[in-house]
Amino acid sequence: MLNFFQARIRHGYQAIPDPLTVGIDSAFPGLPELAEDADLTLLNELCPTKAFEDDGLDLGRCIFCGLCSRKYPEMVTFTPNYKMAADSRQKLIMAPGQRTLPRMDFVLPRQFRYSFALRSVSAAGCNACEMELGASNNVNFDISRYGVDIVASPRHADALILTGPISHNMADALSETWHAIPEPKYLILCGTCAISGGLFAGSEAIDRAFLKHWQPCLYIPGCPAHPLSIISAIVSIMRGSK
Amino acid sequence: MMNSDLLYSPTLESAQPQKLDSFLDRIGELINGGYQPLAFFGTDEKLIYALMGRPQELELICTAFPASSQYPSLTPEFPAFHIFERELYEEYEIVPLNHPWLKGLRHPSHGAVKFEDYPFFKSDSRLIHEVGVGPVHAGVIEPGHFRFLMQGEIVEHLEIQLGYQHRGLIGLLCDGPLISKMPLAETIAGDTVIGHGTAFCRLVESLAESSPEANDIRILLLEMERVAMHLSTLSALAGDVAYIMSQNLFAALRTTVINATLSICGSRFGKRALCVGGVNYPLNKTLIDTLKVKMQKCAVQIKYTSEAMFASNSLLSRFDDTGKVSHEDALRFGFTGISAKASGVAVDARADYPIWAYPGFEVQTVASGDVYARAYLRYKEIMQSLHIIQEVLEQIDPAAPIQAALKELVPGKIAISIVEGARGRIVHIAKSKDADKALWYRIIDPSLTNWQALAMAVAGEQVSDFPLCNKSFDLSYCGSDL
Amino acid sequence: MSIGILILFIALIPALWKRSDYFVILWILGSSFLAYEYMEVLYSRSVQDFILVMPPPVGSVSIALNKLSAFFGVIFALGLPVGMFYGHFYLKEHPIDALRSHLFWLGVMGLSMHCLLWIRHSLIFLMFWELMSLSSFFCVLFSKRSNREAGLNYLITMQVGAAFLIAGFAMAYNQSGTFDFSGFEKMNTLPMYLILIGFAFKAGIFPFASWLPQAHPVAPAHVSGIMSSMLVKTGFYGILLIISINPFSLLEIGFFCLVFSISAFWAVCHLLSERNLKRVLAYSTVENVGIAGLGVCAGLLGLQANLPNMAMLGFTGAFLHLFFHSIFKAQLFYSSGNILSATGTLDIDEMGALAKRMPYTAVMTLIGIMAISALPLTNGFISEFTIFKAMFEAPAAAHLSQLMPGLMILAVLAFIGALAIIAFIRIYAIVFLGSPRSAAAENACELRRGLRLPIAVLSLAILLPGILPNIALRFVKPLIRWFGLDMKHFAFLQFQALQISYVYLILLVLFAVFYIVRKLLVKEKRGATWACAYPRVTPRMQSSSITYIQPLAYFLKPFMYKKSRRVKEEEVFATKVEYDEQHLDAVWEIIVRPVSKAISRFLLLFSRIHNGKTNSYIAWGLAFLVILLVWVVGFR
Amino acid sequence: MINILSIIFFPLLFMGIIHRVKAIMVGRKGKSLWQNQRDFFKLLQKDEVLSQSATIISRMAPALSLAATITAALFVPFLSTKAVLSFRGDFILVMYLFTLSKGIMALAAMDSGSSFQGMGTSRELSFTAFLEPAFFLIIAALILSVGAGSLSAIFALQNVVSAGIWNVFASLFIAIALYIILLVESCRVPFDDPATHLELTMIHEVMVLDYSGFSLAVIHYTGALKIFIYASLISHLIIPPYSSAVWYLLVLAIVYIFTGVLESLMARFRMNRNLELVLVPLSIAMLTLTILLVLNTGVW
Repeated sequence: MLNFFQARIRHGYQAIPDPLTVGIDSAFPGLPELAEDADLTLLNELCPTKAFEDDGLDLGRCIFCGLCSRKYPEMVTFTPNYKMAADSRQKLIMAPGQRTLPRMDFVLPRQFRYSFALRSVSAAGCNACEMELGASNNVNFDISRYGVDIVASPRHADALILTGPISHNMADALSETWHAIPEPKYLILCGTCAISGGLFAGSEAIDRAFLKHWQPCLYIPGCPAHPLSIISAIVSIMRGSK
Repeated sequence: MMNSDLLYSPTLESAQPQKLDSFLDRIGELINGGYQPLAFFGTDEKLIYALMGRPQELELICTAFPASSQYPSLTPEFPAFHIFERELYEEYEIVPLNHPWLKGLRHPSHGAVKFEDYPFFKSDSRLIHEVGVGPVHAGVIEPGHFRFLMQGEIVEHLEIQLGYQHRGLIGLLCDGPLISKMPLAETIAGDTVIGHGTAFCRLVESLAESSPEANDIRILLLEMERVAMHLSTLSALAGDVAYIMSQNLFAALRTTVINATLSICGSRFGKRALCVGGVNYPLNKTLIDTLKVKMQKCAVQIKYTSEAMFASNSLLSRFDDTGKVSHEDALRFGFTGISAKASGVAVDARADYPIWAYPGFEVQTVASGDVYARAYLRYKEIMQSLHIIQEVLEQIDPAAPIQAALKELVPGKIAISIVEGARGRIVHIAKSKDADKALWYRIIDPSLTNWQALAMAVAGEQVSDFPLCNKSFDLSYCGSDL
Repeated sequence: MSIGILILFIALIPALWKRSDYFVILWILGSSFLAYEYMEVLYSRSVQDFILVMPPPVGSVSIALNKLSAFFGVIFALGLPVGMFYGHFYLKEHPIDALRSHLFWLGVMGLSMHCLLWIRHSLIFLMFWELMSLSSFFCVLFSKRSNREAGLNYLITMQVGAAFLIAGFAMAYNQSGTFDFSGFEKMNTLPMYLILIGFAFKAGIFPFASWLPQAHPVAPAHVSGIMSSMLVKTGFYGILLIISINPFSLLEIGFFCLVFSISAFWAVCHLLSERNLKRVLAYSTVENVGIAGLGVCAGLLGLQANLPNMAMLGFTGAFLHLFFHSIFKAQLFYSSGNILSATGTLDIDEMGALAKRMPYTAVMTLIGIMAISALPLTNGFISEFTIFKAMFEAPAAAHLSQLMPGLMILAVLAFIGALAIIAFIRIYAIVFLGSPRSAAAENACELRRGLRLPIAVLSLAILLPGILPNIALRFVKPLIRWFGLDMKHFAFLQFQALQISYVYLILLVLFAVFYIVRKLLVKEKRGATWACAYPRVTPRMQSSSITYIQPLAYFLKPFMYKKSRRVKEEEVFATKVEYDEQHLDAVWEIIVRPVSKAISRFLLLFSRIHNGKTNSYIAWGLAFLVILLVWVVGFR
Repeated sequence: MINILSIIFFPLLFMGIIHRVKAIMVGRKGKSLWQNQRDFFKLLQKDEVLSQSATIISRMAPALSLAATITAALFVPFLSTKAVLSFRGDFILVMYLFTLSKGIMALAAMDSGSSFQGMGTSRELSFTAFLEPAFFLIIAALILSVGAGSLSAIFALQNVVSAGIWNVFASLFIAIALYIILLVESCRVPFDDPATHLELTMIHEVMVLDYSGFSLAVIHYTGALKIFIYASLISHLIIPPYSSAVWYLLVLAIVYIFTGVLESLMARFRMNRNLELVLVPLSIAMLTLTILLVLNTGVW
């Protein structure tokens, strides 16, 4: 018992004071910025997920592998800004010269302002996003401080947070879970795989029909999405982004 | 510190197709000679390969598909083959006769067996009821279905149905130039990025017969990954028995470690760190020093926390004698990594098939084979890895080149790379088709073989101890489902 | 004697013509007469009796009622016709060839039960006692198939019991020189205990109770209902008869406490693990008799330690419990009859989800279950509440020796109560909730109105005194006064009963409010039960009956006598897993069965006599009594 | 009146204390003190999804269980020592009201026909078997020592500082026994882990796995109220008779804080060992009883 307190005291106070404003290691590849004169086709050649469209870089497809920024540092730079999230697919596209993602209009109803329960479903995720989602509720990031809870039963949940590209074998289970959540309910996509299928978009073992029927209210890009991104995104739809 | 191409080109003449029965006999001989099956699979060139290995030695043999597309199963004699033969059956509909457990494995949509009508093992007696857990588990966990046959609260039998994570990764690996598949290799198991990444790189490099740079940085990342994984498992174990103190302490420590990884490559899991031929990001002097300090502090912290944890009675009463795996079973089924080492089987790719010399490395094992063993072993390995990390950090030369120039693949070459990931022995084996594509590519994640260990461990236990056992193995779903 | 009895005699005539409808009507008629009579006795007249002079050695037979017998009389007069009514429809559900004899013996059984209460002469009493045992035996022999052994064992057990009675009565006769019950006052220890044991056989008290769980499952629902809710009470009536007129030492009371505690505990252990629905109910009868007995013990203890309040509460509790038990136990047996008719099985592991298929029975049974596990809002709670209160008076006792038994009973009662609740929640959940475990349960459907009406009536009889306890208290009041117990505290108890009713009012209002608010606020949607999103859930994925008690079984192992069979074969992988277990009644397996086997083997010598003709059975029964008579007289 | 108010406002608030303590112990920011209320009101505004196999029982269970618990609470002394209702022997009714609320919830849990809920129910029910006798014996012991007849009176009169060293022991023992009962009844560590996310290991949580929205809110509140009742009893047991509300709140807070600390420092038991521990209050009660017997009846 005593050596516990010892360990605990050496351990000190671990929680990040404020995940919404805390700085992050400059090595972290956050929100990318494209130079005005970025040659998108050239970049698209390089990109493993072909995330560069005619009007910019689609964060929903980008896996932040940094290939482009290493090869053409003058065209693409990944800033350590972890605040990446959007409430619609289009808003995820970073046009050349764009500095930030457009502001989110979507805000949850009042009752969810300080209490929001998530049911996570991993549909063929590679377990990186899953671990980051778990981490966002650990002692350091501690999303529970905002009243966000990751619950066991979908009956207790307000939202389904999906990770992974949705494998064929997982499709049924996913919709089962979605239907088990009582109204009003929301769908959150966490990680590039969930948003666009990422690297697996082309695979025949993937079945993304579910997303045809249900409209997500929040997209959190990243491969995997960083806990800080997840937290800031979720809090911003709870309380409205400042 | 690299004695490189040891073991990278197994005697290729032995990879000439043999007669089926001589092939089977050979396998028998090898196993009696102390070999373990590392891989056993069919390929589109209508060949069945068997990669057999024992410390410092590898042998690759193969045979043509049997005409009758069936052959006497190896499993009854050598259980270690059971999962491989299921794979073979599923992918090429080659039936291993009197295989005791011939069911689907990953259930690809075009597979031999449908996912819906998976034949679960059943019991007729009324007093045995079933409990099905998954695919959507209560926590933030990957999907998999566990079917218990229960006598009251006691587990009579556990059957594990996987395949929910199957996302057709192999197929994707094989179309397109292999070198561009690095990001894909990193998602084989997102928590073993470096493990699989290294294996992939080494494979491609030896297919291209080029030798990479910056191995020491790879070692560093690999060991850091190991530390991080073990920490998260320890944290989860503590969490499962509601021991929130250590749960949170370990979680915090993991964060420190993976943030250190982030400071190297920008990803907490070491994604984008590796590339064929070396690594993407150099280590400068200051970073090395900060890492030294960080890891040093971590080591002290971990020591304190673990000692406190392993001294707490209420926790030990949960860990001791829970979920035992016997030494014999571990050998028979050819488990690897923690699952084997915790039952006193000293298998560790770092010792058996070293890709780098680890000076003074000896395999850590614990004998008892229960949850405690697996937990405590993790602690021991963490300490060992932290030691290695310090050594590596000493040796890293910031000025050294980090990437070797890439050569083209040698067509028709078979290469093997074996890496000890956090979960155990990772085997990648591939054959190059032409200058840049692979003809076939095989990934054997340690979890694939180790799931059986979990099934055996919980038989006869209280069902309420299952989550604990499960965590103590901490196996990868996506790694085995691919 | 009364006109009621006469009518019941007449009722036997339609029975012989297989006209069960007239039979029932006559029974209802006669019983209402009788009920009126008993009530009259209970409230106004002290006793009503006349002497019937018979040739020696029988001598003058006093036929009389006192408050006690009247009390039981009311129970019978109200309970029996309901049973007969239910039986009428039950027999329609399960037609039998031997309808005539069944009805006849049914009538005889009821009659003899009533007559017992009137007779105050040991020989004649014995005669009716025998008649009752015999007739009930023939009633148990319902379908020819399975139940021969059980029935025969039952008969033999009863005869052994009777033997004790005979011996006891004989000795009492030698001592007092009269056959009249007045001779029982202040009798010696030995005969008294012989008689008590004799009655204990009928009352279903532990070492002698093994016949109950064996006989009930094979008997038709109405018979087992009547037997365990009323026939058993005759035994208790006898015990009270003795207790009411004999003083007891503290030691003896302690001993009674022990016996009843063990009896109830033994029963509840089996209750927990039993899988046969009717057997469960049979065990619970033993348990409830035990509880009532503990109430009596509390009463005696109160008298001993001159705590008038405790004494009053104890006896009140006991009487209430006897009365209420006869209601909810009958109700549950009839419900089980309906379940049997609907599913064709009694094994609870074959049932499940009946609540969806027979909602009516489900609700009724829920009420019965609540009553039998003494949950508030039902009558069962009131009686146990009273007994508990009696125990909590114990701390006022002057002496440790008087206090200890009280506290012991308290602990035991609480423990037993809790276990019973668990047991019955388990039963109800497995039978009515979840999803069907077998095709039989799948295709079950609600039964005809006639089979539901009696249950409805009884449910009402459960709830009414449950919510307004004063009704029941008024009913036992004269009895309490007759026992010369403290009326002042009784008045207080009545006041408290009123308070409880108010508390219930609050409870119900609150409940209604929350329920309605929910109704108004909430939009409901239906979805599959959450099973981790596994789409192909099967009914086998719900706990079997042993799961619910396993945590407890781990503790009660020493008290549970079970045979289990576990098979697990595996080569590399499991090839076969099986498990089966049976919870058996140790007393039955080890003692009763062998003995009765021996006896029946002995009886086979007279197999010529055992020719299956009912009249010859009577002949032998009577002959037996004549012999007995001669013996007794010779003794003198 | 003041008691009714405390029934309404305190339970959820005090549950918050446990969260705070745990958070502080492990060094995280943690949930807010008001989180429970927030969740409660959020749930009230959500719809419900009911299992297909659910019958009327599932629908009425939460309401009935709450009604029963509140009715029971009316007999308990809270902020004011004088309970709203009380009569001689009311504790029997209280205990049985608890049982009613638990019983109906158990039925509701098994109504859904899921195997997890079957397990959870059997585990939770098996506790009651030993708790009821324990509770009754405790009451009997208290009656012995103070001779009062109703719950509120008993717990108001009994206290540590009253005369006699034995009484001190007695009431301390009883406090411990009651505290264990509290832990079991409210399914907290070491018996159950309210924070666990694993169906197979849950006890109470798994019973409500299929409830949502309003019903879930009601269930949470009922659970909180139950803890609150036991905690209040303990606190009244400790403080001097008819002392100021400040004392009461102080001790109450201490009880909750202690729970939080305990949960941070202890692992939960293996499932089949739980029952052994549930026996502890029973044995403590018996011990106390004997002490008091010796005391009051003055044998030897």
